Parts: sequence; C-alpha cells; structure tokens
Amino acid sequence: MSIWEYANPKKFMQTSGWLLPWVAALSAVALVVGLVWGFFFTPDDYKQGSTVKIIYIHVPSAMMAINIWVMMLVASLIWLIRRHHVSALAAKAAAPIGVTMTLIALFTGAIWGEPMWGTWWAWDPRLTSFLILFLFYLGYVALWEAIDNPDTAADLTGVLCLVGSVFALLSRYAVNFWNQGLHQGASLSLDKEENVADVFYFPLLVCIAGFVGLFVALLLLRTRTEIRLRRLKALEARERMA
Amino acid sequence: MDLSVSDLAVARGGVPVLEGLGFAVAGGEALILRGPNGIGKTTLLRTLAGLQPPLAGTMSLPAEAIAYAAHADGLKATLTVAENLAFWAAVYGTGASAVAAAMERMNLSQLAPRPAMSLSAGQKRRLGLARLLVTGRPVWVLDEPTVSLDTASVALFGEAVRGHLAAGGMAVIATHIDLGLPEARVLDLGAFKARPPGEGGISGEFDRSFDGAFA
Amino acid sequence: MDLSVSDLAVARGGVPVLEGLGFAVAGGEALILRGPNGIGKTTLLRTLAGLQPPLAGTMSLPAEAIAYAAHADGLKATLTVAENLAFWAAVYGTGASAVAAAMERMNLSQLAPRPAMSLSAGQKRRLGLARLLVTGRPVWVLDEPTVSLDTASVALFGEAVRGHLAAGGMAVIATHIDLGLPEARVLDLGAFKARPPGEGGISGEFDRSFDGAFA
Amino acid sequence: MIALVIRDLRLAIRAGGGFGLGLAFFLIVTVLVPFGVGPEGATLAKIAPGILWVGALLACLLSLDRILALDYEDGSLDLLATAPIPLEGVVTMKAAAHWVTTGLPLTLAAPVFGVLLNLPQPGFAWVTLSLAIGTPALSVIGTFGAALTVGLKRGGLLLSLLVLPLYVPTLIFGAEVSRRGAMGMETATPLLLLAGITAAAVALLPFASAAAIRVNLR
Amino acid sequence: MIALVIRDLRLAIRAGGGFGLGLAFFLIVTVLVPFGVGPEGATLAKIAPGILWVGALLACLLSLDRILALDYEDGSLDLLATAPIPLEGVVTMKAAAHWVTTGLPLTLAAPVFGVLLNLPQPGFAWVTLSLAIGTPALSVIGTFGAALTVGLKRGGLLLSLLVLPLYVPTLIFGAEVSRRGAMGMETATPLLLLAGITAAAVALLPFASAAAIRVNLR
Ligand code: HEM
Ligand SMILES: Nc1ncnc2c1ncn2[C@@H]1O[C@H](COP(=O)(O)OP(=O)(O)OP(=O)(O)O)[C@@H](O)[C@H]1O
Ligand SMILES: Nc1ncnc2c1ncn2[C@@H]1O[C@H](COP(=O)(O)OP(=O)(O)OP(=O)(O)O)[C@@H](O)[C@H]1O
Ligand SMILES: [Mg+2]
Ligand SMILES: [Mg+2]
Repeated sequence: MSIWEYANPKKFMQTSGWLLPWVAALSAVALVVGLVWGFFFTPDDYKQGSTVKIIYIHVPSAMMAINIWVMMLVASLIWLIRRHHVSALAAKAAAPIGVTMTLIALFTGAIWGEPMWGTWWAWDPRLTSFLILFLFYLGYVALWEAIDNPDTAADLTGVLCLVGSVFALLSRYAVNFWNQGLHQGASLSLDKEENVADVFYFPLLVCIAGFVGLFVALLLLRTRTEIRLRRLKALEARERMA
Repeated sequence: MDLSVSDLAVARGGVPVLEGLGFAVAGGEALILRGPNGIGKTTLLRTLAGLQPPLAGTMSLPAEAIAYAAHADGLKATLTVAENLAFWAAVYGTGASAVAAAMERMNLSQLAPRPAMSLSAGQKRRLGLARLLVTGRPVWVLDEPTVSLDTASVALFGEAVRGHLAAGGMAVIATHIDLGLPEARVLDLGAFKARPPGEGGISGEFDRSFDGAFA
Repeated sequence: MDLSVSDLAVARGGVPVLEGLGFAVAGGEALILRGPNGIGKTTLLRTLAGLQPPLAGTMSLPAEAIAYAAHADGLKATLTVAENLAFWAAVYGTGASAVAAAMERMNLSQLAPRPAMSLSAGQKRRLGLARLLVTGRPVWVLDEPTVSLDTASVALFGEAVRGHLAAGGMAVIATHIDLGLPEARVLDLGAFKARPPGEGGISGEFDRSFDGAFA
Repeated sequence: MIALVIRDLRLAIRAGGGFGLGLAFFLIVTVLVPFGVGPEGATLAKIAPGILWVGALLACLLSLDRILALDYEDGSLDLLATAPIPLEGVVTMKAAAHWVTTGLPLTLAAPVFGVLLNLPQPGFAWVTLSLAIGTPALSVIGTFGAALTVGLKRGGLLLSLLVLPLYVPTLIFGAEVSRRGAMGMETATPLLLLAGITAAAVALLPFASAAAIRVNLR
Repeated sequence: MIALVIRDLRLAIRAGGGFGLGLAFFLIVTVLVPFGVGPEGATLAKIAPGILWVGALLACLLSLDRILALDYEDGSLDLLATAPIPLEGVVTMKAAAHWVTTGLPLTLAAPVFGVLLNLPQPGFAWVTLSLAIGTPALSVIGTFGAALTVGLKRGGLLLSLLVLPLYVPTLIFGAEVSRRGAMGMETATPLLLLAGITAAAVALLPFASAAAIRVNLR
C-alpha cells in the first residue's frame, strides 16, 4: 500500500479522526511531565539561577517554529506536484501554529534575555534570522487570507513557500555574515554539549516530545477543520446552484 | 483547421456553470453564443482563450490561434489611438500596415493622435475591436463586443467580422443584442447549464475527491 | 417640480461638445437621449448630475434631486449584494425596507449573500440599477443602463422605470438600444452638436477672454 | 455618515487584513534599518525615536491611496458626491476610517517595536503619546493629498511626493517629543505644538480636501 | 518584446514623471531621516550608507504595484497572456522597464543624496557601485511579489509585506559593501555575494513570476 493512500481524503478523515485523541493525550502527558519535572525537580543553574527554566518552553517552541516551516515546504511541494488537496490544506493549517510557536519563542527569548543580557533584544544572528522567519510566516498567512479562491490561494502560497524558503536560507547566511565582524559575545546561547547538564537535558527532551505531539494534534485538528470548512463552502455554492 | 469542442465543462470560482458542451466551427464560420445573464458565457470564452483550464472535456485548437477581446479593452489611457494599436501590432508581429488598415476599417483614422482617455465609451470600444484586426489570428473570441456602440458602429463591426470570415477566419461571439450577422449559427447555452451534482451534474476536483469522505 | 434646461452648452476636456440644448421633463415623464458615439451624451448627463459645471445655460433642478448611474456601478467587490445596497440606503437615509424592495424588484434576492465580485456582468448591472431604487430621488439620470443585460432583465428595467414614473418620478436615459419604453420622448442630440467657434459656436471661457488678444 | 466609516472598516477587514498590513510595514521598516545601519546597540538607541516616527509616517503614507482611489475607480466617489451628505463630511469620515485602520494600530505597536531598536526606557511612553497625538494629523493631511491626486492613474508616488513636505512639521515636533522624552528632557513645548497642528489640520483641511475632490470629478 | 519595454517607458513618462517620482521619494526619505534623527554630523555619517540603501529599497518598493496592477485592471495582462510571447519574457521585460525607471535613477542620484547625509568621502563610489549591482535584484524580486498579488484589490501593502523579507539578503550585502567601503575596509566578499544574488534572481525568478501570473488570471 502506497503512502499516498493516506492522502486520500476519505482515508485521511478516518485515520486522523481515530488518531487525534491519542496524539492529543500523549502530548498532554509529555508536556505535563516534562514541564513539572523541569520546573520543580531540577536544581537552579549556578550561573543563571531559576531563569534557566524558561529553556523548557523556549527551546522546544523555537525548534518547532523552524521545523513547521520545513513541513509546510514539503506539503506545498506535494500540492504543487501531485495536487493533493489534503496537503495544501495541511500547509494552510500549519502556518498559524508556526506563527504561534515563533511568537512564543520570541517572547520567552526576550523574557530570558532581560536578566541574562540586560536587554530584551539584540541583533544577534540567530535572533535576527528568527525574526525574518516570523516575517515569512506573516506574509504566508496574509496571502492565504487575501485570496478567495482556495485553489488559487494554494498555488500562490505554494510558490511563495518555495521561493521564500530559498530566501530564508540566504538570509540566515547573510545575517551571520553581517554580524560577524561586530560580535560582542552577546550570543550567550548555550551550546548543548558544553552547558546543558543531564539534569536539564532529559526533562528538555520530554518537553520537546510534548511540543511535537502538540503540533501533530493541532495540525490534525486544524486540517480537519479546514477540510470541513472548504466542504461547507462547496455545499453552500451547490445550494445556490440548485 | 477547425475549432471543435466536445463534452466541455467550465467552472467559475470553483463552481461548475456549464457542462456537456460540444460544438464545431469551421473556417469561414461564426458562432453566436446566447443565454441569459449569468449562464456562463464569459466563463466559456475565457476557457476557450486558454485563460483558465476546463473542468472536463477537450478543445481542438491551441490557445495560440485565438484572439480574445472582453469588456476590458487593454487600452492605455495615456497612449494615443495609433500608439495603442502599434504596440499590439509589435507584440503580434504584424507591423505598421496592419495598424493603418485596422484604423481605416474601424473608422478611427481621424482619432489617431488622440490619447485613449479622451475617447467616448463607444470610441474606446471601436479601438478595442481594431486591436483584433492587428492580431492577425484566425479565431476571434469576443465577449459582448458591441456594448456601447451606436448603430453605425455595429454595422462597421458586422462588416469587419464578415471580412474576417471571408478570409477563412472563425469567430465565437457572446452577445445579447442582434449583430446583423444572419449567416452565423446561434448556440443557446441555456441547454448546457450545469446540473447540481446530486442530479448527475459534474463537480469540481475537490468535491469529487471528497464526496463520501463525510459519511 | 420639473427638470428644464435651456440653452445649455457642455464641454469635455475643455472642448465644447453640445450647445443650444433645451428641453423640459415633467413629473411622470421620461426622456431618451440618442445620438451617435461621441456626440456628448455622457458629458451632458454628468453635467445634469452636477458633476461638472455647464459651459453656458441654465438648469432648473438642483443636483440634490438627481440619482446618477453610469458605467461604473460603485460596487464594492468584497461586500455582498445586500451590504452594497444597505450602504447606499444608509447614505440616502432610506432604510432596510427599501433595500429589500429593491432586491425584490431587480430579481436579486437570491444573490443577496453573494459578494459582488462573484457576479456576472449582467448581474452586476442589475445591482447597479437596484441602487437607484434605494436612493429615493425623483430624477434618474442614466447612462446606457442596459449594457450587458439580457432581454428578461431589460424588461425588468423597463418595469422599474415605469414604476418610478408612475410614482411621479422623472428619468433621462442615454441609450443606443431599444428600452421598450414607447411612451418616452426621444431627443436626438445630433442637432445640438457644438459648431466650431468660427461658425458661431460657443467657446470656453479662456477662448472667449483671449479672443482678440492675438491681433 | 457613520455608515461610511462602518463600510470602510468592513472593507479593510474583508480585504484580508487591512488592519494588520500597515502594522506589518511598520515592523518591516524598523527591522530593515538595523540591517542597513548595523547592529550596534548604542547607535540604534540614539536613532530609535526618529526611526520609529519615520517608520510610522511611511506606513501611513503607503496606505493613503486606499483612502479615495478605490472609490474613484469604481464610481463610488461620483455617487457619494451626488449623495445627500456633504463632501466635507465624507472626507472626514474617510480620514477617520484611515486613522482607525492605520494610525491607531501603529500607536499601539510602537512600544513593542521600540524594543527592537533598543529604545531607551523613558522613551516608550513619549513615543506612544506623541504618535497618539500626531497620527490623526497624518491621516487628515494624507486624505488631502489623496483628494488632490484622485483622478490620476496610479498616483501613488506623486501622492507621496505631495504629502511628505506637508508631513514635515508633524514629524519634526513628534520626533522631538520622542527624542527629548527618551533623553529625559522637557517635552511640553513640542507636545503643545504637535497638538496644535493636529487640531488645526482636523478642523480645516477637510474643506480643502472636499474642494479638491469636486475639481477632480469635474 | 522590446516593444513592451518601450511601451512601459513611454507610459512612465506620459504618466507625468514616472522617472522622477521614485527619485523624489528617495530624496524625501533621505531628507526626513535627519528631521527624525537629529542633525549631528557624526551620527549621520555613521548611518548614511545604511539609510541610503534603505531609502533606495523603499523607493523601489513603493513603485512595485505599477509593474503589473495597471495592466491587470485594464485587461492588458489577459491579452498579453494570450499573445505570442512567453509570459516569462513579458515578466522579464516588465522588470527591466521597472529598473530603468526606478533602479537606474536611484543609483545615479545616490551620491548626490549622500552629501545630504554627510556620507564619508570614500563611500560615494561604493554606494553607487553596490546600488548598480543590487537594484536589478530588487526589481526582479519585486516583480515576483507583484505577480503574486496581482489579482488582489489594492494589494499594495500585502505586496510590501511579501517582498520585504525577500529583500533582506540583498539589503544586507548591499549595505555591507557601502558601509565597508565608506570605512575604507575590504569589500570584495559582500560584493561578490551581492552579484551572485542578482544573477540568480534574474535567471530564476521570472519562471516563478510567470507561474504566479498564470494562476492569478485563471
Ligand atoms: C528573543 C530572543 C531569542 C530568540 C528569538 C531565540 C531564538 C532561538 C532559536 C531560533 C533557537 C534555535 C532552536 C533550534 O535550532 O533548535 C534557540 C535555542 C536556544 N536559545 Fe534562544 N532565543 C532568544 C533568546 C535566548 C536567550 C536570552 C537565551 C539564554 C540566555 C537563549 C537560550 C537558548 C538555548 C539554550 C537554546 C538551545 C540551543 C540549542 O539547542 O542549540 N535564547 N533560541
Ligand atoms: N465564486 C462564485 N461562486 C458561485 N458562483 C459564481 C462565482 N463566481 C461566479 N459565479 C457565477 O457563475 C456564473 C457565470 O458567470 P459568467 O460571468 O460566465 O456569466 P455570463 O454568461 O457572462 O453572464 P453575463 O451575460 O451577465 O455577462 C454566474 O451566474 C455567476 O454568478
Ligand atoms: N480632451 C478632449 N479633447 C477633445 N475631445 C474630447 C476630449 N475628451 C473627450 N472628447 C470628445 O468629447 C466627445 C463627447 O464624449 P462623450 O463621452 O460625452 O460621448 P457619448 O455621447 O457619451 O459617446 P458614447 O455613446 O460613445 O458613450 C467625444 O467625441 C470625445 O471624443
Ligand atoms: Mg459576461
Ligand atoms: Mg457615453
């Protein structure tokens, strides 16, 4: 059985309906365990004090924000090449989740930066390229919103996602280049191998798993909603034809 | 080289409007499309012109054979009548003599140095029709070409179409009024109105793949 | 309250196009303006509606009595049919019942929840005409109102005009085609074409004040 | 006349984020400046109040051609000019709708964007206050510019050219309030002047705008 | 296809200064910044190369909706799409016309405006060079944005939102060349990267733009 079977709408609605509660429950468990473990059962960092605990939200959300864009790119490609409606709608459904994750990462980063760097924001390459990613998300969502015909919107946002990904990579590189000569050591970003001890590491892994689960659950839910929404529109149009 | 269409279905905004269309137009023939407002004439003509894909069915002619003219004439307000035509002549590679001939034919020679924005509604329309003459393409696909034209200009237009047909061209024309082309065949689109999917009508790709997904 | 016009001259782009116009329309009467393309119908109607000043002559009615409708319908593509009409009803202070009645009259009730951009050319035109009904103004000044309408809709329009006249209203309508209003008076504008100033025609203010300045 | 404001707001929302887009442009200007100027915090802190004002002004500017051009193209303006409400009222309502969709969100967002530009702490309140007082003037002046250029095909750039010199006094006093505020200096005088400009513009310019529209429709 | 460029240039001239307006906007941005930021020479000298690039970019941006929207509205785009020239060619020619009317004048004027911003002496040549190399990319990328939004009523602001993140790499490298040049540092690497971006954009983006237009006309 080919994997495209699952892109069959009927199959997708069945499978996702069955899968959704399980994924949601699993991610809830992982999130609760990870966050409680991280917040209450790990020691304070000797350098950063209790602020280090923001890592349990910041790092998973930042990772998700980037990976959701990659997932949207794949879904857009599938739509553009194989014209599977489910994947177009999945890309549409993922975007707002990505925006939210980006915002969470930005806010937690800013809140963390205040005590650590003495500033809410610095034009560090990593932060900067993240901000650019946020702009790409905004443009993508705005384009979906602005176009009425769903197929047209899917095509155009697909092309945007493709071109945007190339430019996002370019920007990532450009930003590194731009801020190299002036590096003031502002980027305290801890490197995993060096700074994060095992006590922090394992609950972090659980939290990341929780965020992945949360994303999958939200994605299934939202894709199902988008499919139904579109179906509703089609039925309304049919109604008017009759 | 004929224009023939079989079992064509066209949609607008994702909603099927016409289905089961079949007709053929041979060289030297004109086909007049009739039907009430909203039946789908504009949609059909845009599909023929290759501006949108058909929902189903086949068309025999490539879009490259077709010259399309609709409500929007594609005129640049600040260019003169002559410059507007010269531009399209350059795009279609027909050259200056075609421009002069088209202006002559559509009674525009007097207006040649006037910018398009100072023309009246009917004069603009005449200019839009003159553009067809400079394309040099064999199949004219026209959407309500005589809107705003007075009787003399309608006759002028009839002449132009007849000349085009005599040279072996074809024309498909949607209109609500009489064009003075008694030799043309008339196709009433009323019979091809798309039925609701429940009654066996065609449906869009999305609908087709999702029917039955909500049991 | 009559609409009467005497010795009117109108200009477009600074060039006089019509002169010596005089006519009167009483309550319950319609006047149909005819004339070849470019004679100056649109210019005259815009002048009556108060959108541009006349070159000379007088008009008896203030622009406040007039509802004007031209090629551009003033529709917002993203608003629905009902919302478009409701807006104009609010501007003219006529209220929701007028909207419902106008939609009924122009056979738009079915299309009420559709955004204007998804309408066909003729459906848009019907909506533009429905706007006239919600203005509640006594004098309709219409520029080619039946463009793109099919026969049934032209009849619908004729009914609406007749209803308006029966209620004591007036109408001045420029058109090239037959509206099915045999009771209306027809004025051919051909006779009022502005003569060149050399032959006694009227000229613009600038020309008048500068004539003789270059001796 | 309230119907006009409601319609304009509804159109802004339907058009897919009429509210969000001015804001997005503002964000983008504040993001671009560091790319051009370089990332050092001290330089940015120094120019932050001025750049915020210039950014807000440009975001306003870019949305000006929405105010009247669409209504002109589809004939609504002809119809509004012959409708039973004074054209001065129409113009004022249009400016009000523009302010709600552009000036207001810009004002609310400015402090957030100040963070990106490393705006010094005391500056936040002053930037917000000066924008709240100054943006209505930007909308009214912009409406006047839109009225002057309404007949022209794609007069966007011409519009900017006409409007920008008119914006200069507002910009000078607005940026001055912000800069002095950010440095902890006295701000009463420029603030009063800014308020004066806004009051005068709101009271008088609609007459000029209405006159310009009448001429343009002719 | 040359006919298309000629027509677009002629339209730009007829429209009353299509050439001048981008320039005027650029001038006004460079004038506004000192008003906002304050007049000290040292600060200005420091930010001058960056502001010149940001100003040029915004001037470009503002004129993007001219590229395709007018042709869409009056039906020319429908007709061009059915004409015997490939849509990729149409798009490239449109971008070329945009560059001639906007990018080229901006490049030529930048040194003059540099004086207003107190640009350090060695910077003049580098700003000009970097703009000459970078502005074609701005036109091509902008045409892509215009193609995406061509069907939308007054998509101007959405267009800016879509295009600006795409402009970031060009801006960074362009401003970097100018800034390093102004400070007398080595500029070869960013210059090469800038040229690379331009070359790639000119070669590849027209295909994406043509695809977007086809979808939009459908
Ligand atoms: C607004 C400010 C900030 C933003 C936008 C931001 C963004 C990011 C991003 C994009 C990542 C990469 C995630 C990945 O690649 O998997 C990340 C990881 C991380 N950030 Fe932040 N960050 C911010 C502030 C901070 C601050 C203030 C700290 C702590 C001092 C911090 C500590 C970390 C750590 C420890 C990681 C994990 C590193 C890794 O796994 O490689 N961040 N952040
Ligand atoms: N998004 C949409 N949803 C539903 N129906 C739509 C949509 N867009 C267009 N339609 C309908 O499609 C039909 C076909 O429109 P089309 O413009 O082809 O008609 P037409 O025959 O050219 O009419 P006219 O004579 O008035 O120009 C119309 O009834 C129109 O209302
Ligand atoms: N700037 C100008 N210079 C010279 N003549 C002009 C100018 N602008 C318009 N005209 C002419 O004025 C005349 C009146 O135009 P108007 O639109 O009123 O005609 P109309 O009777 O409505 O024609 P139609 O039936 O085609 O709509 C036309 O002949 C037009 O060419
Ligand atoms: Mg039609
Ligand atoms: Mg006319």
